[in-house]
Amino acid sequence: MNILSILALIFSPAIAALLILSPVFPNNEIKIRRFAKTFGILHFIYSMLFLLFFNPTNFGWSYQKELTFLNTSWLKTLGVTATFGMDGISLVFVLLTSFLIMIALVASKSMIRTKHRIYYSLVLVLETAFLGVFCAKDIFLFLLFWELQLIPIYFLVSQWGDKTSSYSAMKYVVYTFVASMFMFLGMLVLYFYSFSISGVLTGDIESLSMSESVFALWFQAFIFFCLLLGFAVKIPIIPFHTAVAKAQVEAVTPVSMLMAGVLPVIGEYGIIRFNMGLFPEVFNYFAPILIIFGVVNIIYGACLALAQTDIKKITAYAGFVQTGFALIGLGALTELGFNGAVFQLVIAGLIISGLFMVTGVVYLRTKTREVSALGGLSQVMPICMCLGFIICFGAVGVPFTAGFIAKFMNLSGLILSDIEPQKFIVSMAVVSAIGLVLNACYILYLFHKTFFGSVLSQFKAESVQYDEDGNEITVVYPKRGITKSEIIVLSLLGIAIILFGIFPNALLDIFQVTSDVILDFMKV
Amino acid sequence: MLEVSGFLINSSFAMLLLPLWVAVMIILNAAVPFVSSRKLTLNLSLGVSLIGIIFSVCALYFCLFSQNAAAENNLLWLNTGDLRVSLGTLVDGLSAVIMLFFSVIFFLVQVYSYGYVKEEKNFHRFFIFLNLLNFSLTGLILSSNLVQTVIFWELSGVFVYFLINYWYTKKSASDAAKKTYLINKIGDAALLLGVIGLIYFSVIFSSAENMILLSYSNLQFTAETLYSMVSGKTFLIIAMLPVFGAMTKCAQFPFHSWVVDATEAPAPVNAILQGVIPVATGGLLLMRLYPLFVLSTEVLAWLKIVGCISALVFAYVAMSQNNIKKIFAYSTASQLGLFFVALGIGAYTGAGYFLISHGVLKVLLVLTAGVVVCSMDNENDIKYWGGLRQSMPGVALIFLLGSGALSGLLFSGFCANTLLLANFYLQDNFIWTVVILFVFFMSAYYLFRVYFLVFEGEKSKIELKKVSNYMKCPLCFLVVISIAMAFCYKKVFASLVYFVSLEQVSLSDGGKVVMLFILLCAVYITFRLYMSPYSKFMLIKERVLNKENLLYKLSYNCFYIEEVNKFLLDKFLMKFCRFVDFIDKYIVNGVVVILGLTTRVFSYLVSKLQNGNVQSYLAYSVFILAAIMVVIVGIYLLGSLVGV
Amino acid sequence: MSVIFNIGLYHYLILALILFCIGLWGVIACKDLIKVFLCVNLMMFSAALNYSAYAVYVDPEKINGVVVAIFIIVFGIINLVVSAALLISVFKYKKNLDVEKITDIKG
Amino acid sequence: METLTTVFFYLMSILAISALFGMIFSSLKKSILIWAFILFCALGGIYFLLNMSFVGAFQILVGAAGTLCLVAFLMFLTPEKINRAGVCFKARIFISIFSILLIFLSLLWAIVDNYLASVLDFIITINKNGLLNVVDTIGESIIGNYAVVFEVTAVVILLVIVGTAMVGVFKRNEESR
Repeated sequence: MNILSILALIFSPAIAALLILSPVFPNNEIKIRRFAKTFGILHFIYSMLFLLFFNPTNFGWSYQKELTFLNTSWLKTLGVTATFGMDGISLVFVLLTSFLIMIALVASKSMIRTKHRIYYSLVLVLETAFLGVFCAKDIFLFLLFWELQLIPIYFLVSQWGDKTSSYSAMKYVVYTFVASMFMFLGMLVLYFYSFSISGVLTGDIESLSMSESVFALWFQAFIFFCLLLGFAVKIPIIPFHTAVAKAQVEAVTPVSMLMAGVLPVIGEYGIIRFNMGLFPEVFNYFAPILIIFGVVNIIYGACLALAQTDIKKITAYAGFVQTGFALIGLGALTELGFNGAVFQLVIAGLIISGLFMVTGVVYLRTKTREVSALGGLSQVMPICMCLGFIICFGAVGVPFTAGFIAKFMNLSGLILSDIEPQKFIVSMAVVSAIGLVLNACYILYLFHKTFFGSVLSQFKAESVQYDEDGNEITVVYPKRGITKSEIIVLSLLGIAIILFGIFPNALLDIFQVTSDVILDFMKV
Repeated sequence: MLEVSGFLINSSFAMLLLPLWVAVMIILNAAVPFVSSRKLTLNLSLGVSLIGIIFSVCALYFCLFSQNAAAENNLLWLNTGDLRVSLGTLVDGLSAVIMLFFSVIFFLVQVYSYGYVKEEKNFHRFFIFLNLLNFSLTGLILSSNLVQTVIFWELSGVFVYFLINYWYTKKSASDAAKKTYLINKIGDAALLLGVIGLIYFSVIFSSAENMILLSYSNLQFTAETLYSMVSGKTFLIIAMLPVFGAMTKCAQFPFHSWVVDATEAPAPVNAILQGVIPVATGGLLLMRLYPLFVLSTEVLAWLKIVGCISALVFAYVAMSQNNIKKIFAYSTASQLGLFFVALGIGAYTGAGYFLISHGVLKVLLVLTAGVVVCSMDNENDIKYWGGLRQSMPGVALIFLLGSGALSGLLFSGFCANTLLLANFYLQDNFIWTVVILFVFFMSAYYLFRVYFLVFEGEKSKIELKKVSNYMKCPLCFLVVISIAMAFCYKKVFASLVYFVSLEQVSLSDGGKVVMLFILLCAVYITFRLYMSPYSKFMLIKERVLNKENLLYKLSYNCFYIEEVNKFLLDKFLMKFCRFVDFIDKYIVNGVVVILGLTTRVFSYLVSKLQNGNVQSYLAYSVFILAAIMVVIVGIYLLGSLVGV
Repeated sequence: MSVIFNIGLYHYLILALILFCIGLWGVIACKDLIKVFLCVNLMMFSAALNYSAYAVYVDPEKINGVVVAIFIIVFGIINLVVSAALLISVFKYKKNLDVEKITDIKG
Repeated sequence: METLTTVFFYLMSILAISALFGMIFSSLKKSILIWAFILFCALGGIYFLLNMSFVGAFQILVGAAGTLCLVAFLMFLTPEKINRAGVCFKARIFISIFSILLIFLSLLWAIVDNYLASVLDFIITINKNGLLNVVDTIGESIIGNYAVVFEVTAVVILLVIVGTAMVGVFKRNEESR
């Protein structure tokens, strides 16, 4: 058990990144790529070990460990400690992050052509930031890792994306940063106010959650909304989505996979950990707002996706729809809905990054994202289509893919909710069922426009040519217009989606006890 | 025998998973490039269907002679929160009958398919998806609770989508597949909502571990409990949502267009879509949930209205179509409308018999049409056909028997039609009786119209292709099945599929004679119109069957429903989506952009203050200092004024 | 009248305040850099006066006003000396000492 | 003595405030003279009045003599004939006059309203408890009886003079800009 150090889990990617950046490391792109890929796989295996030794009936924090400096805690005078730990929900998300980073590193092979050294180290630093958020037990530690994400994301989006991506990267970072300032404000107010009541300066989440009930209700609501704003931009909840959508569309494929796969999870993790864990009373009061946000995400996102002609944009909006279902589950405040939300988040991460991978593969070959310029690709890249269809039907929510279970759980969790009036809940359920149909509409529209119909003349060539920096390079793709690494990525995602669709309890059992604890706390 | 069948039924999970295993086997078979054998694929699939037939015969035997009429096996699958979903099998009379029908038809369709796609490049894919469809439909037929029904219901939709999409390079085929899936998705969503509603009451009702209201085995109890527990409106909604699901799968009035468009699919798929899918999905669900519907007169009325509209409208539309596949598609919608009406009127057993009989005969007709179309080099328009009886007498005979049976003159179709008529007639429903007779008349008209146009008259100039025997043999078997069905109504069917509170009735001989007379009238009129140049009929033909005639135009263009749908989709939904997109681009995003611009303008103004003169900077700071001072003094003075 | 004629702490404070404000105004308004620095000096001296007055009137034992006043005066002079050096180099570079014309730090 | 003190105080005050004219004069020479003699002498007088004769003397010496010498040097080193105009009048000047008046008034109000006195009392009470012996503590602990203070000051001044000389004498490297 001693080999399972949570500090090693979190910080080893950063150390690997430093190693890649250090002058000792050979400046050879193949070596860098192989090193990063191997590291990603080893890291995933290591995090699987954490699952292996995890006791799912333990309702507290597991693997808890404090990082100390010179034998004192991090900011001792401020009561801020660098303590990491995992409960069931964190563990699930850590596994998801590790898996998606591994996938993204494998997928980078065909997508990334320049500046390998910096690219791979930035992705690994990003992994540290993600993992830190999930494992932080202290609000300021959480905030530190939360803001740390912005730096790699800014460079990843701006340096390897489209022509206008530096603008959208800037927009994303500024937008997110402004929102997280509100979050910071909320956290500071919480921190000092709890100090004024309990007399102990502490940033520890558990001790903060104990002192909340003495706050005035309006005061709790103020902090609640400050925090919610910060999380809403990350998820994103609909009125705050523009910058996120643009950045996801214009980033290079592995980066958009990570952004669409992990960032919503981080946002909703924040809602679970802080809004639910710290303000149960207020959350009970404002849960309908969350449901409304979820439904708006579903319907509005689906309508937006239907109106788009850019395949990557459709995919980005599809992500909003998926997270909308998770929001509904969270707002329902039932055990079923909560479990469904966590399940949906994990699955949405897999599905949306899969969809981004498919569109990315298509975009790489065809150099266009307009649906009107695509068509009949099924004959040029049949394997991509086959694997894409698994993911596509996962997104639609076909039974025996995980998408169905998640949506089913969320909807039935919503119906079971105790929120009054009953009519509101029922109408929300009906509207989100309509959203299910619209969801199927745009995803099938995307796939039909891209893959079916007669093949366009420019795609008929045996090997697909494409240029980069003005140089004409002919790349003969070994088999059916898709490389081996891309097949691996897509099939891993597909396998995961089907696996959790057939054995949902394999995933649910990890965090059910934790969610019970959180919901019990909500009822107090 | 009973023990053997009992053992088989208890191992029905294996039955469920067998097609899945075969699908995997076929994938492996197809993946090995040089060894892969088409015969092996066929034999595997046929073997599965054969086992299915044996299983269902045993189940039938079991249900007929065993003491406890139902056998249930359950396996807890999803267990979270208040939700306990189990997958399982329930073998009772209804599922045994439909399972037998399904496996026999599926066996024959697979034989036919082998002949149909023998030469295709993607042969294996076709059989993979056929087996997967087999899996999903088996799961659906044997499902023991509503959640399982939802799961396999949606799954069957997916595999149907892939089967219609078999020729995916053809745009019309892939569009039809998309349309089919999306329209069925509406029904899926409705059914899902209904089931979720039931889950709610299930949780409210019992704190026990199992979801008691969802299980089929105690549906009678569920219906009564629910009826006593909830208000009439809620009960209506919960009962209505599955009806919507069934309406999409059975191609009823607003949701019919998929079955018409799906005629782009290969003929065996078409046969499955029109013959098997409505029986195994929509029809089965309606008959399963009948205890729920019986309690609410509104639901029954709704069934009647929807069925009546569909039956009349689509029979009328089918009368003027020229595409043979479309005629059968509209015919399917119309006949299933009759099934809906029959359920609405309370003829439970008769409706079930009618449904299955229609399934068999429709498969027969569609497959026969497939043979003809294949031999005519994929020409669908019956205008270009004619006089095929000379070149393929056997097929012509089968088609004649099939259309005679479907219109109600022969075999199982006769039995089914008399059963329906008896229920209508004996319940003193004069208007309904007239309506149903009118529908019978129209069906006879359009079926024999096809026969006369295709097989009689002048011989067409199109050169005929040879059709493989794999495609012809199943047709004979289907005729035999139809004949056999006519004899086993009372002994087998009526004792297995019945509803306790509804008594079974049969038509008197006089009624039968009236019905036959009307049908023969229809055949005579058709014969006169299309076969003999009798002057008066020709006059009518010129008057009525004129392209300019409004009645004809309505019929030919299917009452312009498709156009209205298109208008709604293009003008309403897409406009709405574009409007949302506009809002998103210019208002939601605009606010963000404006905020950014404001910051820029402000920073520009502030940077103007930065004029490089040190004294100006000092002046600003002094000004700010003064402002702070004034504020402090103001606060102090205010405090002293208030008296703190 | 006795308030006006009995010289006390407040008189010194007000005098220092007036001098401070004059200095402030001079710093902002003078065009010549030499005068600007003289005005800065004046502000410092007024502060010294303020401090000395407090020292004398409030707590002469504890707060040793003399030392602080001398400190301030000395540093004021140092300020002046340094600024003189800077002014000379600025003059060498710019060829004038008009504040309005030295705008190198313009944003 | 009361009246004598009063008269002396007001005399010195008027002298000091009249240094305002020093700024307005366009001629640097005149303003410097007024500044050095009137202002610093007046200030020195006030220090005498406060019984701090040493500081007063120091002020007069340093202020009047030192400043005069420095400014005279400056005048010679920066021979600018034209446009030594005293004060410029621009919008910012009026704003700053307004601000300064506000500051003046509010501080005056603070002094007259005993607001400062109450703050002062507070400081004194703290001071008596030995919490805030700022100058004492610093002086005693670091320098000890202020003896070294003057040494330090002297060294600092020396350094400054040397630095000033270096800045003034060495030519600025024009290419570096």
